[in-house]
Amino acid sequence: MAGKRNFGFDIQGGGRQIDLDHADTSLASELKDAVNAWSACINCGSCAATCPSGQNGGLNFRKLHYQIRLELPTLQELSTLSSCLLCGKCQLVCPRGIPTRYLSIQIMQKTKHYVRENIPSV
Amino acid sequence: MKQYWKDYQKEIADDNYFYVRSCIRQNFFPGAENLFIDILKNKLGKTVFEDAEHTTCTGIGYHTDVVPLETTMTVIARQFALMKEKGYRNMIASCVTSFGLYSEVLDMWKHQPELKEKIAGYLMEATGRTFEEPENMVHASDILYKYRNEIASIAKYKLINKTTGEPLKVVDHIGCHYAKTFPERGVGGSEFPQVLTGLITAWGGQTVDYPERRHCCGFGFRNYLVQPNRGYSISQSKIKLESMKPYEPDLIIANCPGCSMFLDRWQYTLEETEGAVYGTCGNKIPVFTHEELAGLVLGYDPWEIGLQTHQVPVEALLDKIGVEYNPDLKYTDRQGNLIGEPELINQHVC
Amino acid sequence: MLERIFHPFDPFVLLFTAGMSFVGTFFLYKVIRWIEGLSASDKELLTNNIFSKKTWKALGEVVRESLLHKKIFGVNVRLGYMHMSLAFGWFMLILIGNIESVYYTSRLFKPIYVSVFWRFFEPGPTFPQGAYTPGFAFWMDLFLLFVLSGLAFAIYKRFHSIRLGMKRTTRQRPADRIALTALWLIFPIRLLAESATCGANGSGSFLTGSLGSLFASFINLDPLVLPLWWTYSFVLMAFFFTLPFTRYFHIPSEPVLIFLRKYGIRVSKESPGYTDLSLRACSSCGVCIDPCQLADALPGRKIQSSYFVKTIRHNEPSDVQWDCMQCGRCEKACPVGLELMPIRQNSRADLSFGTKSNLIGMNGRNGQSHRILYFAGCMTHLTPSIIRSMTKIFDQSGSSWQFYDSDGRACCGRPLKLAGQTDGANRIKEQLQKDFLASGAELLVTSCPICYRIFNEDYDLPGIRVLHHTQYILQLIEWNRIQVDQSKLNAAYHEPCELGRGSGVTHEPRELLSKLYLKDVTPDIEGLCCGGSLGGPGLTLATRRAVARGAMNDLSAGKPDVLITACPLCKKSFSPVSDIPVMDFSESVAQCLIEQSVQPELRKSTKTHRKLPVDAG
Amino acid sequence: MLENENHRIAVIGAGPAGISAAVTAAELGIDVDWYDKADQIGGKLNDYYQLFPDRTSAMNVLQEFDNLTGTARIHKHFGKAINHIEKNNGRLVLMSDHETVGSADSVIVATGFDFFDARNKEEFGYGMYNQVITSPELEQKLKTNPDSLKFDGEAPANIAFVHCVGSRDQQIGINYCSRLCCVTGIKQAIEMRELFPSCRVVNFYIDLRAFGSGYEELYREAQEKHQVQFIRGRVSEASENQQHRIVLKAEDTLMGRPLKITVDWVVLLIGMVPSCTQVQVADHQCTDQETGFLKAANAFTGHRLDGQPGIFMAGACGGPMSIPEAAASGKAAATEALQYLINR
Repeated sequence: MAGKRNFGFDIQGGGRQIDLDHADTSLASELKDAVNAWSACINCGSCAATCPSGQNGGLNFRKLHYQIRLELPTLQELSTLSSCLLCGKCQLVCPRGIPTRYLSIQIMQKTKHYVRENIPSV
Repeated sequence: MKQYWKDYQKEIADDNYFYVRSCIRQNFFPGAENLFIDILKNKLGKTVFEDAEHTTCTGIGYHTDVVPLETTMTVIARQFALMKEKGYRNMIASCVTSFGLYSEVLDMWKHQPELKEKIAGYLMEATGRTFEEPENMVHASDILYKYRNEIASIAKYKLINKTTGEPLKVVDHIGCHYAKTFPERGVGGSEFPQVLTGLITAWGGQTVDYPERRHCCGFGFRNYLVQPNRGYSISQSKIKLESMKPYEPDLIIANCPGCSMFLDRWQYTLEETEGAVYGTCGNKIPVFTHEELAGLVLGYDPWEIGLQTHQVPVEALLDKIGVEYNPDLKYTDRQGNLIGEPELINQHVC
Repeated sequence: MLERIFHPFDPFVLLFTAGMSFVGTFFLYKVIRWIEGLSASDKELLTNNIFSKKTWKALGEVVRESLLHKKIFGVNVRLGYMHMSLAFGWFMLILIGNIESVYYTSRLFKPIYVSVFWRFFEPGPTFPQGAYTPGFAFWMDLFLLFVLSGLAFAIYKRFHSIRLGMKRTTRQRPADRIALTALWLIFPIRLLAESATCGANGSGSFLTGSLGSLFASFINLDPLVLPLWWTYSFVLMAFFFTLPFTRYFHIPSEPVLIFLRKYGIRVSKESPGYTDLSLRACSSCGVCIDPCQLADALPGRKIQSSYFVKTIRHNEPSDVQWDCMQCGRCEKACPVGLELMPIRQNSRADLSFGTKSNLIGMNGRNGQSHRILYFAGCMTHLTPSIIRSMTKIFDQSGSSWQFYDSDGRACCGRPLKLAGQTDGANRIKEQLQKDFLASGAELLVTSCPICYRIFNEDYDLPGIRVLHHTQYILQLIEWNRIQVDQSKLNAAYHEPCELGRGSGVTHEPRELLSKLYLKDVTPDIEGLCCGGSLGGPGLTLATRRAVARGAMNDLSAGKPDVLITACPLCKKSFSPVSDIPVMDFSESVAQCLIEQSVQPELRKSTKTHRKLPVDAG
Repeated sequence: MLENENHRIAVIGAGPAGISAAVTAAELGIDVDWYDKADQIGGKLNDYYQLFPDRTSAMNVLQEFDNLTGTARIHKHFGKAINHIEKNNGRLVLMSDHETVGSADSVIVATGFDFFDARNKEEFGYGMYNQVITSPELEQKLKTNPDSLKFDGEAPANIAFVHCVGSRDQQIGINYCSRLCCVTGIKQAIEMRELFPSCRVVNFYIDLRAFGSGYEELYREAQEKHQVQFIRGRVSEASENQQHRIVLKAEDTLMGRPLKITVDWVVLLIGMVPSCTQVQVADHQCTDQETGFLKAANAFTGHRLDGQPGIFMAGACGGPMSIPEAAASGKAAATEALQYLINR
């Protein structure tokens, strides 16, 4: 019957493409209400640069919260936020004065159930 | 299509052609090249010379790093030498990759004359021949584009749906080596090439501009030749077919042997692996080359010009246009004995 | 038999009795719930201490605070008087009323209403006879007047609170307002009722008597007596019925809090009962609003503790949960002494993202053990001059030291705790504790008060003394291990909240300042927050700058040439808003350090107290 | 001021630069012959709706300019395009298609710029797809007919702005940055967000250059107040889908991943190119080889054209320039012309 034969190579669909028409940006709009200054982010990377967890934990804070503006990150990507120490250094260096520490807390809070159910031992 | 693609007009010779064949086109669609010569000679009254000694342009080898550039250039110089010896000035390349390669070589010689001298030296040393650059070097589809109206005037059929009277929706796919490498060497440039759409509109069809129109067909030498990459090749075709599906095209035509083959063959594989079918009501979309389309319109017998070798069965389309054909003779040779039926035909006719 | 027990009786007393018994049972029920809600360890504290000296001390505090409201006098004398008069005055009315009624009926056990309405039942002339010998009526009138004077202040405060030392007062909830009006009506109506009775019978003392005869002179009081006592009983009932659901439940619950606190019980997640008790004990008097620096920076937003306690107590959703800077100024000012900071921290629900910080490695340790371990703190890496100065000071003092978080990847865990992430903070604590103890250091010096506080409060570091670098530098100077020449400038000291209020280190920095600068022009006010606090993540940059500017011009009252602080975060918060240099202690010490040959570190041997050279190791 | 009063300056071009040059020269007491190919003053200012950074209305600015030009010393000769200047014995002769139109002692060329023809960037489909327009066209629609910005009669759901179209692009031989398309894109993004509050506006940029005073604040306002989304990555391809919406392909270089979005409008922020009616001066080539804009002899010291005593340039004919800059350079050129006339 047609379908499900394997010729030794797999077929990729959209793959790594971000499809902005259908991407889920619900988390982004929630965060925008909570932290309005966040939209002024220009992705300069100061936060990620000074982040202690960034240097050896798996967390790239800039890329993560920027990604949220485009699409809902995967569980694996979101769980990198678990190594955030909330130390607040990123907030001190942000040239746009965005309360990044609060942003991190809000991301954790708003994805708490989503992450806890799926990653038991975060 | 608005007109400013007219800024890209190329000069196409009108007779005395020196035809160089493609090394893979006749493997995939055996009738195509003979059909092209036949149309030129018998339908358009042109003189077409095909030199028995001419060889492959080594394009496939060159693009997969098997053949070094200088060897390719010497082989191409030999082709030009043959042409000069036979007294012809206008060359037609049957394959788009050859056309791209000839253009590239001529372009390199233009910018590095010393390279041309070196190749001339190699040729003399190897074959004792000297060569001259052709006055006019075009692709086979350019010729059909040039005489598309003459063909239309003597055409037996039109690309019109016999029952509904609607022009058939035809998707054109241009080989990348035709217009993308050297836009000014393609009719209409690289963004909105007209060489195939010209044929479609001239012969009564309706062109389709779908979002992934310029996307690669999946041929890409390194894609399909190397087994691990074959997944990329079929994925490109899938993206294209998915993008054209909403337009419900009746036919796809392409001017490069690779594109026509893969857009045709991969439809079978996609159905087998993913159950995806892109034509209307379960049919797949037939894929023709420009010569086959011309032959069809001019009334050649479909089995005569080798349409039965296509992966996607063509009967549904032939019925749509109203082409007479004898279904029983599909797999018989001239003497009428069976030449073997392909193992799997899943054909839905609605 | 019933009449005997309920003699004397009049139907109107039923209202008061119903109210009183309702409050009594409700309060009893709550006390049981509070005690049940204590953690096992807290229950033990209770049982061990209930019969100890602490109970007497607690009783003393109840009198000092619940009745006399001594702490409020600290805020403002008039405000103190108002509270004292209402509380102590009412208490005395009840006490003397009881004595009077017992004296007359010579029955110790009688219905509770008797003493309250005694004047109605026994309108008779004052006893003992004699125009001016003060009888019970006199004392009752005196304390009634005392309460009424407090009431006058309360009403006056409603319109000119500034006169009572409060720029802002709490905007009360509707239920509180009802209870308030009931409370305000009780005493005037009692005055009228008693005066009417006394007027009708020619009794009463200087207040009720004279007022009664005044009324009698122009109206016939007899028909008025009973209705007035009915209203009096009704108003009392109204107050008692609303009391448990309003701020006035503070009246019965504060003493319970005082006892439990005296026994050593503290707010913690494990003892929800004690937290609930603390919430009930809050009288939402509003004294905590003025000290809050956000009152000016975020006018109108109900962040202050008196509002915050309400939102948790009535578990209303609130978005200001993240706005408080946790600087502790309200906690310091709270007359009831509630632990406002832990309450707020515990309210920040654990986001259970469960920070798994795998990043703390012993990066500073190079095998040898050194006497001093220097933990700069993550924020200090954004003020490199502090690190450079501390290095200079350590080297100049010849101490055997080692820089634990030299590559800036360590964190003490307190920022997580401030955001309610207790398990994340604990995970870091375990790791750091292991590292510190393994380092063999005896002294842990840190430049950041936030780290200093958690090291002291939560970390368990047997054999290691934790010092903030101001304390350590002061010791170096006192031991003459380093010399500084005093600069000619005047300086003001900004006391970081976590160091001063948070950890009680107030003396050493001022001492060090006097050694470094000509004149210490620090204004004499409660420590101000710099606005940069990690405690208030929700604050926008603009708010933080506003707080910093407010604190800055308070601190520059004494026209300092330099502002000195002891925390990298405070330094970074003040620099953008200050036009005078903002320096950390370490920087100014390093600046005026007298270079000289490095003396070997002398170890004060514990046994012989003679100073022995330490093997530098 | 001048010994003989019959000195005359010719100003070619009536845009902001030309206006301020003519007005300044007149106020300095010299008679001005003022030429422009159009019939009224203002040049491109007539087609603008609101000007960055504070979005003052273009009509008001034009009105203010117009009020200045009422002096008697200015003689308008509008409607004819000067495209050639000849020198004969110290006088400069102005020619329009080889027909002499006038002469002057000194000439200020203020012929302005043209917008880049977006058709040359075929891959964006300008001229092929109706939903692909350029920033001046959007400005015109905002000014005269905002309703035409609806799509199928409703508010557009998605709008994309593409920065750097016809600037910083080796493919079309225009390597300079046109400086002002970024801030235009920010302004127009805000205007679209205000016109259609429910629509998502995305600006695709390479480097966002908001250098002028007030530009960065406008950028931040666009981000924070109007929620305009800025994505770093240049659109490489635009194709039309069945509903005639445009499917854009780009890479989000900050995510390092390819990106696709379907939009109702694509606004191409086209750059500035030298004006096609560039003035030729006698035998001398006084334009910059690389860019084609007029070239000053010494850009640091003044506006005199290279190798042409007495001929000065003002405004965007010398390179991409904002309106305030053009007006300022007009005044400078006029004073330089006066100095030239005095010292001659």
